[in-house]
Amino acid sequence: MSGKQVQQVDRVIIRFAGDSGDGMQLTGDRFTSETAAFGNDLSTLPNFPAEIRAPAGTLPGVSSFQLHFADHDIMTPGDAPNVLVAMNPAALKANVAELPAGADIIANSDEFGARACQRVGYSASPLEDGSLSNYKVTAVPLTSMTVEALKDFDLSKKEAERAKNMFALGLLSWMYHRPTESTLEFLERKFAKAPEIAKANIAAFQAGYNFGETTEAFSVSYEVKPAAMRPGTYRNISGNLALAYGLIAASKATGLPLFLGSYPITPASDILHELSKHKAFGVRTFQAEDEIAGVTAALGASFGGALGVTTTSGPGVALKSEAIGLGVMLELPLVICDIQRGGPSTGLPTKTEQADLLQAMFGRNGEAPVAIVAAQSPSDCFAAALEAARLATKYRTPVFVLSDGYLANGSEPWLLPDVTTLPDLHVDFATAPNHEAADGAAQFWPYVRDEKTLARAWAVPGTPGLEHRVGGLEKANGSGNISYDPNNHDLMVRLRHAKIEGIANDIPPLEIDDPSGDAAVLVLGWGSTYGPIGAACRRVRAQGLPVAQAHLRHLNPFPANTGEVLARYSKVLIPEMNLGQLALLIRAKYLVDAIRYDKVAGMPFKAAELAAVIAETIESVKKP
Amino acid sequence: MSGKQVQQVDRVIIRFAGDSGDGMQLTGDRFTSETAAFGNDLSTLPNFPAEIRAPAGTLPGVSSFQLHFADHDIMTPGDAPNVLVAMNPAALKANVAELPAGADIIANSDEFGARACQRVGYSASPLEDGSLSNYKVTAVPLTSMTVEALKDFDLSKKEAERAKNMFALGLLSWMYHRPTESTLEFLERKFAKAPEIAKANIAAFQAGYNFGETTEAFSVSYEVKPAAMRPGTYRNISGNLALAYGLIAASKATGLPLFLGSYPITPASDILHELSKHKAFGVRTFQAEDEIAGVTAALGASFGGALGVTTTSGPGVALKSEAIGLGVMLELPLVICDIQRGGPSTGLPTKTEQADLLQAMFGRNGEAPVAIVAAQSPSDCFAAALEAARLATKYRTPVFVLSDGYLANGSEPWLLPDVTTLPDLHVDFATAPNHEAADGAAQFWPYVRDEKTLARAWAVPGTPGLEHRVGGLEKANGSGNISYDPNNHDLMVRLRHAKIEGIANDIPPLEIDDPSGDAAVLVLGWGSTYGPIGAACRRVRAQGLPVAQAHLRHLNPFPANTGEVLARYSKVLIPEMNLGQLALLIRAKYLVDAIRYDKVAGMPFKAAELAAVIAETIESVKKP
Amino acid sequence: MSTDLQNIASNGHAGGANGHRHGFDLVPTTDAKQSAKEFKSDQEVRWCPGCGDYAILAAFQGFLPELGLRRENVVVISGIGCSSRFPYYLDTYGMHSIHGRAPAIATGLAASRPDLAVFVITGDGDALSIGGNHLIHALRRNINLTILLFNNRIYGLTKGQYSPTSEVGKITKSTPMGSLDYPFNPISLALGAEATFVARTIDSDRKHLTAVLRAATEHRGTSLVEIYQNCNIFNDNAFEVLKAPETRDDYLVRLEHGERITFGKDATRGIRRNPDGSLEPCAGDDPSVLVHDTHAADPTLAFALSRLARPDLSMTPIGIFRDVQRSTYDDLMADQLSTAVAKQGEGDLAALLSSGDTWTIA
Amino acid sequence: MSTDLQNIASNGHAGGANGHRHGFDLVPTTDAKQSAKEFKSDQEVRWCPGCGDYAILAAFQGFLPELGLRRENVVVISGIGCSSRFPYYLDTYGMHSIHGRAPAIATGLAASRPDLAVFVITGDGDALSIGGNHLIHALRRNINLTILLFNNRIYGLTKGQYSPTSEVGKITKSTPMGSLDYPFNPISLALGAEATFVARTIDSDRKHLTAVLRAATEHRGTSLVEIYQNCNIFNDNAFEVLKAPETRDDYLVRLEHGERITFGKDATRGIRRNPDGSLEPCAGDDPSVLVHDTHAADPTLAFALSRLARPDLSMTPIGIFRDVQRSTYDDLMADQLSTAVAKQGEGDLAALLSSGDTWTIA
Ligand SMILES: Cc1ncc(C[n+]2csc(CCOP(=O)(O)OP(=O)(O)O)c2C)c(N)n1
Ligand SMILES: Cc1ncc(C[n+]2csc(CCOP(=O)(O)OP(=O)(O)O)c2C)c(N)n1
Ligand code: SF4
Ligand code: SF4
Ligand SMILES: [Mg+2]
Ligand SMILES: [Mg+2]
Repeated sequence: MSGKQVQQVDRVIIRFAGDSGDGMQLTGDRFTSETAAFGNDLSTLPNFPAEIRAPAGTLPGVSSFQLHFADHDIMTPGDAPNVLVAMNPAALKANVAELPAGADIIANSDEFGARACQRVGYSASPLEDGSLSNYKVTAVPLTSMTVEALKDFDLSKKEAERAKNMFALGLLSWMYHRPTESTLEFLERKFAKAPEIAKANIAAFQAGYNFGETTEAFSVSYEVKPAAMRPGTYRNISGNLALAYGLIAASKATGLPLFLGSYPITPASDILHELSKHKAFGVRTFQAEDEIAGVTAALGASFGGALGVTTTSGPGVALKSEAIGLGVMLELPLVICDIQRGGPSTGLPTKTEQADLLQAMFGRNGEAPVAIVAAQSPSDCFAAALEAARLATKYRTPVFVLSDGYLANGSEPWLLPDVTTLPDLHVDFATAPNHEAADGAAQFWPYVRDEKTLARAWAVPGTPGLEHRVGGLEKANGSGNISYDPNNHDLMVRLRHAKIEGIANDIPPLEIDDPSGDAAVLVLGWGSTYGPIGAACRRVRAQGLPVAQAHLRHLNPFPANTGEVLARYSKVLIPEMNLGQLALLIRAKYLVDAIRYDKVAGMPFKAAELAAVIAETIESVKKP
Repeated sequence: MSGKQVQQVDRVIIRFAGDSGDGMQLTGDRFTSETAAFGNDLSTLPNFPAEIRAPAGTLPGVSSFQLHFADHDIMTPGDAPNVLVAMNPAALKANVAELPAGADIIANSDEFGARACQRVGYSASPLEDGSLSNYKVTAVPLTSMTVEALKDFDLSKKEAERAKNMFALGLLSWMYHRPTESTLEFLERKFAKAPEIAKANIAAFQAGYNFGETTEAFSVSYEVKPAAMRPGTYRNISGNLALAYGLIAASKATGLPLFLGSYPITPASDILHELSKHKAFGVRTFQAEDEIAGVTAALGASFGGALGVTTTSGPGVALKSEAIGLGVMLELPLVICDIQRGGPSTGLPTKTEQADLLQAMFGRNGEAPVAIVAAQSPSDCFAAALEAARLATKYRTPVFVLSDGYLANGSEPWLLPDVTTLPDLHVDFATAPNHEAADGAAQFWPYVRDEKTLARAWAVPGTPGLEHRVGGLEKANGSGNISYDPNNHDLMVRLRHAKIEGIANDIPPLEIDDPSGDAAVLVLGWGSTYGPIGAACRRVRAQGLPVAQAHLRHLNPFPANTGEVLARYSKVLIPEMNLGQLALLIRAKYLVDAIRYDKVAGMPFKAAELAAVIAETIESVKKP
Repeated sequence: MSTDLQNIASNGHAGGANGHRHGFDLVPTTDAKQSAKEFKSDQEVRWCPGCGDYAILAAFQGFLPELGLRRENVVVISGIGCSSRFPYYLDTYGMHSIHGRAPAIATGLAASRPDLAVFVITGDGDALSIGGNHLIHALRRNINLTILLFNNRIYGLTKGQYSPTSEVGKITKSTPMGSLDYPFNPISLALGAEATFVARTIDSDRKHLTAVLRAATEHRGTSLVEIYQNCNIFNDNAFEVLKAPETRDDYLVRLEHGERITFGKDATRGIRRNPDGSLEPCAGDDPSVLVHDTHAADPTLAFALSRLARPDLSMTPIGIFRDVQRSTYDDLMADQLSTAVAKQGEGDLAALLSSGDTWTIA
Repeated sequence: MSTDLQNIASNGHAGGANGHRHGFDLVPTTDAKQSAKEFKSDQEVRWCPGCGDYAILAAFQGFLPELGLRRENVVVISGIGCSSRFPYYLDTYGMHSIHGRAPAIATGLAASRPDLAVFVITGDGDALSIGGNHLIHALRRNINLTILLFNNRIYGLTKGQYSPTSEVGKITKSTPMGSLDYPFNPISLALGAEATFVARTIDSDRKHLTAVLRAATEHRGTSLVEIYQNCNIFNDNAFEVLKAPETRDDYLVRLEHGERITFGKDATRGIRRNPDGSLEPCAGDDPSVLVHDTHAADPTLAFALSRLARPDLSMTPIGIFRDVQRSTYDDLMADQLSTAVAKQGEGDLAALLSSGDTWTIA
């Protein structure tokens, strides 16, 4: 290590930004695993356009990756970056507004030619016209230095230039003392089939590292000590990957083969991609002709005794509504994963939002109750999927898993669970008649219910003697025959409702985090706002203001103690990335005058923003 | 008229019941128009199975038609029939349980053979075994007398027997002094192409009439004086017919050609059937390949400047959800008529329910607000359709019209509106640029809004200079260009919401009916419960108990004064044919502890049942 | 791309392990003698008296014992429509699902349960209107399903609107001035959608219906059987000329594999090919009368035959148009799963979770 | 049934008043000279550099002026996919709708606005996967639409899953062991769905693309144009053999109405019919080489041609497979409306409301 000054910092937020073609997501991923391997706590936020590769150098083409890492546990990818790596003028223009004064900007000066600057509306190069005087700007000719570093390789200029992201990664790795082994191994693995390319990328990476060490431009490097984390084995994991793993774990735990019926849609497609790799687990993935075929095929598989799952996003859920209603009537297990994105309609496909809660609750004809669980962080998607499968199979019902674009693509360290301690979710199929006919004959009635759970008997095809028919017309309770009897319909509507309500007795009570114990304000949330709300509460408490936090895993039904918890606080604040959907349900059910804080901007809340709102709320309570 | 005794009664409830093949619906319709022509107030309730014609003599095959008529204004088809006409044992078995003691039963004794009785579980003929001793039973050999009456006609026995419903109609027409001209004319019209059949039916009808006059079996006939009704010209009308007429009227009032994109579904199909007859009004009806094509074709027509409408029932709405979300994003007029039926899933297709309110509110991905209006009686469907078209065109938004199976097929007298006084709903299309570009060029921006209504500018293809593109991706406010800008998205989400909320200032305030003025309990309702709630309130008031009634035409947004109205009463009771869907919205919005009375039995409320609940509620308030 | 899959694709014949499987080879059978009665459920049949569905139900119940399958391994899935009430009347496993979706539901079931014999019951509206997309995708995937399409050329359950198979100009409740849509020819549509087995039969001809069911169930892959069915309430006698003893011989062209394509009493007339490839009637003894080949790899002959019928139903072919082997989606999926296990061993959850970069904190 | 409608149905040719209309006969034209530039919108094109969509856009913008239509009467409607961004780049009226529904939206528009030229832009996933049902119904109804299907045999916008036109065994993100579904042949599917105009062309061959667009827009009714389009990011060079100068002549079979069907440099090879009706290559001067007839009432020849291409793309026909006249849904609908007015007079609301039994209270 050079004799340069080393500065200790407790946390850093870096954002890599460039063209969709510059490989910023990959660069961010690599820096993330170096950081994970180093033992910092971390949280990431990828952000990319809906277009695949809008033309180079244009604003719509900018793709970015933000990483927050620290020597203590953190809950969000960070509000504003301390360091922006800008591969071209578009990347600078698109991101500079979010930088706090004094932030570091490392810009690829090779790309700041006049035309490139004008293309995004800079009359002159911002690196030179002083317009960035509020920031610490370091102009580095990343492209040419990369080409220079690779001149001995048998590569075209274009090919060589492509390695500039690795040069940048090397430079940043040096700046933050990242361990580089994992990246070197990765590059060898990735380009195993093209050793020359592998070598070139490694060379570029090392050139960047060495450049940092030698250049005058960087006088300091930074050290962020590892965070104290609970002992165990960790990996970094994104929400979609955790969700896919959770579904495979659920298949093991229930003993039911996993069948995924899905139609690709952003940001859910990666779950289909991941599950399609795991055929050795008996996982069947069916890329259907549309969302309706995806969910109905899953229902068909469930009828056959599989764990039927469908994955999609909001527009897909809309299309599946009718079929989910059939699932409610058939009373068969079905897990619907909704990776929410910006809406309505096509909306903002690559941005995050939580505006499908009420669709999940009510988006079907008639009284069609389903259970709903939500994931609160990327790694938590694993547990959420397991819980959904538990409820779906135990109660023979469709269950929603609500995730969102931020959880799907964001990542964090995950303490690997001990698979031997996974819950046993073994399902008992009906194997014998359960009813005696008038003439004493033994019969199987598909709608005979378990007294405790109200779940109906589930007999799968292939079981002798239990042949029966199910369908979407109203069923006589017990026999399951078609029934137009008014009282039976009223009974069945209430039974289906009671079955879902009954889940409240089968889930943990709502937990409150109120360190000081004397908070007057409760911040209630659900889903991916967990991190920002948590970080905000910490800040507020750090200011000496007491505040309580509670986060709902189950949105339908709510935990049994929810009403009683809410009653304890003089104000309940509900921040949501929608126009108050949870607030509506809470107000209707508990008649609590919950205060909404809504933002529907396609991005996660910033901790500072929420902290201010919470503080205000606390003040307003204090006032007589 | 014979010298028989004539008894005055103020109201009668008759139910005709027989096989699906016996023509009970036709019989009921005829008796209804005779009654309308006579000047009674009336209300009808057809009730038929989902099967087309289940085998004769079986319980699933029973079809019935109930008619309530009186010498005063009435609001419901009546709770329980005073008179049941049973064409066979199945018809008796299926309906007798609903008869009050002392009711008249007129049974077609020809059909009560041993096998027919056993087929529905009667060991012996109930007409003979005394099991009906609580009722006044008159056994009439309708079939054989009809055949006898037609013996001179050149008809097969089967053909002759088919006229037995006309014999029954004739008999009942005599019993209740109905004017018979309209029926005679009707039969001649209906069988114009088969004069022999026409004559035969008329002969059967008259034979029935004369039988009543001559037989000893009926010693009394009944007279129900005409009701005092507001002067004007009336017709009897069903909800689906009134809705179809309302849409045609809306087309005239807006000056926009009517385009219906629809896929047949019970109980909405008759609207498609009706509108397809009126091509002379420029009405285009498109029977689509499915519900999605129906609604999207309507949206396409709206884009072209038509009044785009789609008609369906709950399962169809579920399928249309995604496209309705597109309508929200495009901000184009779209009228969605949901004729609600028993759910969930296929449910009870021919029964009534009001369980799609929350689907209409929330059944889409993202924040996708739409306006919702509901019809409160069969004839009111006309006004509801007009209002929906007004809001859809003025605010450029999808609007739901909620009707249901009871309104759709039920009927009542309708005071014909003076078409010259219909509101002028003329729509102003954009005809000129509305924006000046930086370079001073005149441009058309599709998302420039009217300050008052927030409606966007609507330019239709064919308008020179206003070429523009719309779509489902988030739009920049004003220009309408694709925008991924976080703040723009937040703004647009709120603007779309505010636009719908703003409608509250453009609709009449919620009216309260509180004759005594000192009611402590308000009964709040929506949709087809209007009649039963109104009738129940009358009964309660007749007992000297004060009660207030309010009924919502607009479910989203609510009238501006709703909260203030609710606050005036110590208890608010909300009876619904669902599990409290309006109650949920009211509780969430106004934090009023509304009391629910839910029944989901596929049938309208009975006035007596509601009266009891209301009285109870009033008592509970009195208690200290 | 896996080359063996590719040549399956290219030669249109099943390769690989499953090449010569038949329809229900993987479904457990029983030695117990079965009768039609066992396949009747206790439910009261609720079709209109005289409906063609009764005959189809009787023929189907009569045919099932022939397969000798364990009753609990038979599943019948339908959509919505009069015809779709069918499963309620069969004492097997069954599902009366939602409108148009039966092929997709059956796909999920068949793909995950090779030990089941899966039938789909659908109508002309259910299969070709709202369900058209699922039908054509099931056909191209060639999932092991037997689809019975009850074609009465009308929407029965919704009381008589025209359907996608109704003739142009049809006066119905929704088309008082006549329908405008040019109808689908289900056979042509199926052939255009890469179907491997396509046949047509008639409700009233139990012998023929049964023979077609036999062939359809022997075929591995998706079998589409169009059944002309009479709706005596809303479209009575739509196929009368194909049924009436006086007319049927002249109107029906009975297709038999390997036989000359002739029709009319005593085969007085035959079918030959025009220079433009279309087919035309000729004398029965004309030497150019075509010989039918249901196994032809190229679907052109089958397609030409599907165009033969005239609007008045004269020269309506019945029987099997096409019956070729091609790998089925469900077999290929099963192969991939076993290949994966063979290559990687049974999935190990702990190993999966800890795949990728991990680090340990003591 | 209205007999004139019926013989339209039966002879497959347009009868009635509209028999001889062409594609946009009812669309107002302009005398002002138009250029491609006017049809370019101010929006930045956002496809990947090198995407085949650019070439198609340029060809389309270059072709539109030829039609001489008033720009404000041109409407372009798309679904969702990379290709469906197309309308944003055209300065006409346009809608970027939802996935798969463009044909249905366009149906509502075209049926109610005969004065508009309505184009549909769609992809292989948009049109054949989620939108398959709307496509085949539009084709059978023969509504006056021109549908451009950009077939890159992949899902582009969702980053590279296989599509309904992907070859079997395709390795993609969602099929790591290869795809299992047998692909649709869009031309065969369209012909099976009663299409009246079906053609295929290639993004890179602007001259051919333009000629096909010309014919498609002259045709009244639904024209389906399949355009082989390169997705250089997720399925690069899928059609390279049809484009590369060294290979294209041997791989492409160019269809021309009335011409002998030959291919290869100097037409050294030709296409003739086998006894079973399928087609096979032969010497270019073989007397039995077929002559192409796009107007043949019977679609069998067109169908046989659609089966000609081999999985390696050899013998891939491009050009117009079928182009026949049949009444269009929108024309027939307009006729019914005018007939109704002629018979009953303009609708009278007051009369309508008081139809049926009424009574008056003084
Ligand atoms: C989503 C949905 N749309 C519409 C309907 C109404 N519907 C029920 S069956 C049917 C068509 C029936 O026709 P077909 O499939 O030919 O069956 P058939 O009754 O003639 O046997 C329709 C439109 C429905 N049940 N669900
Ligand atoms: C209802 C719905 N489902 C899924 C998607 C995701 N999606 C967008 S485009 C697309 C397929 C695109 O493929 P293609 O139609 O071939 O167009 P290309 O991008 O290849 O041009 C999918 C699955 C969506 N936008 N909406
Ligand atoms: S309506 Fe027609 S198809 Fe339906 S049951 Fe009756 S006869 Fe059969
Ligand atoms: S992903 Fe493929 S189809 Fe989409 S824009 Fe890029 S190159 Fe074109
Ligand atoms: Mg039918
Ligand atoms: Mg594509």
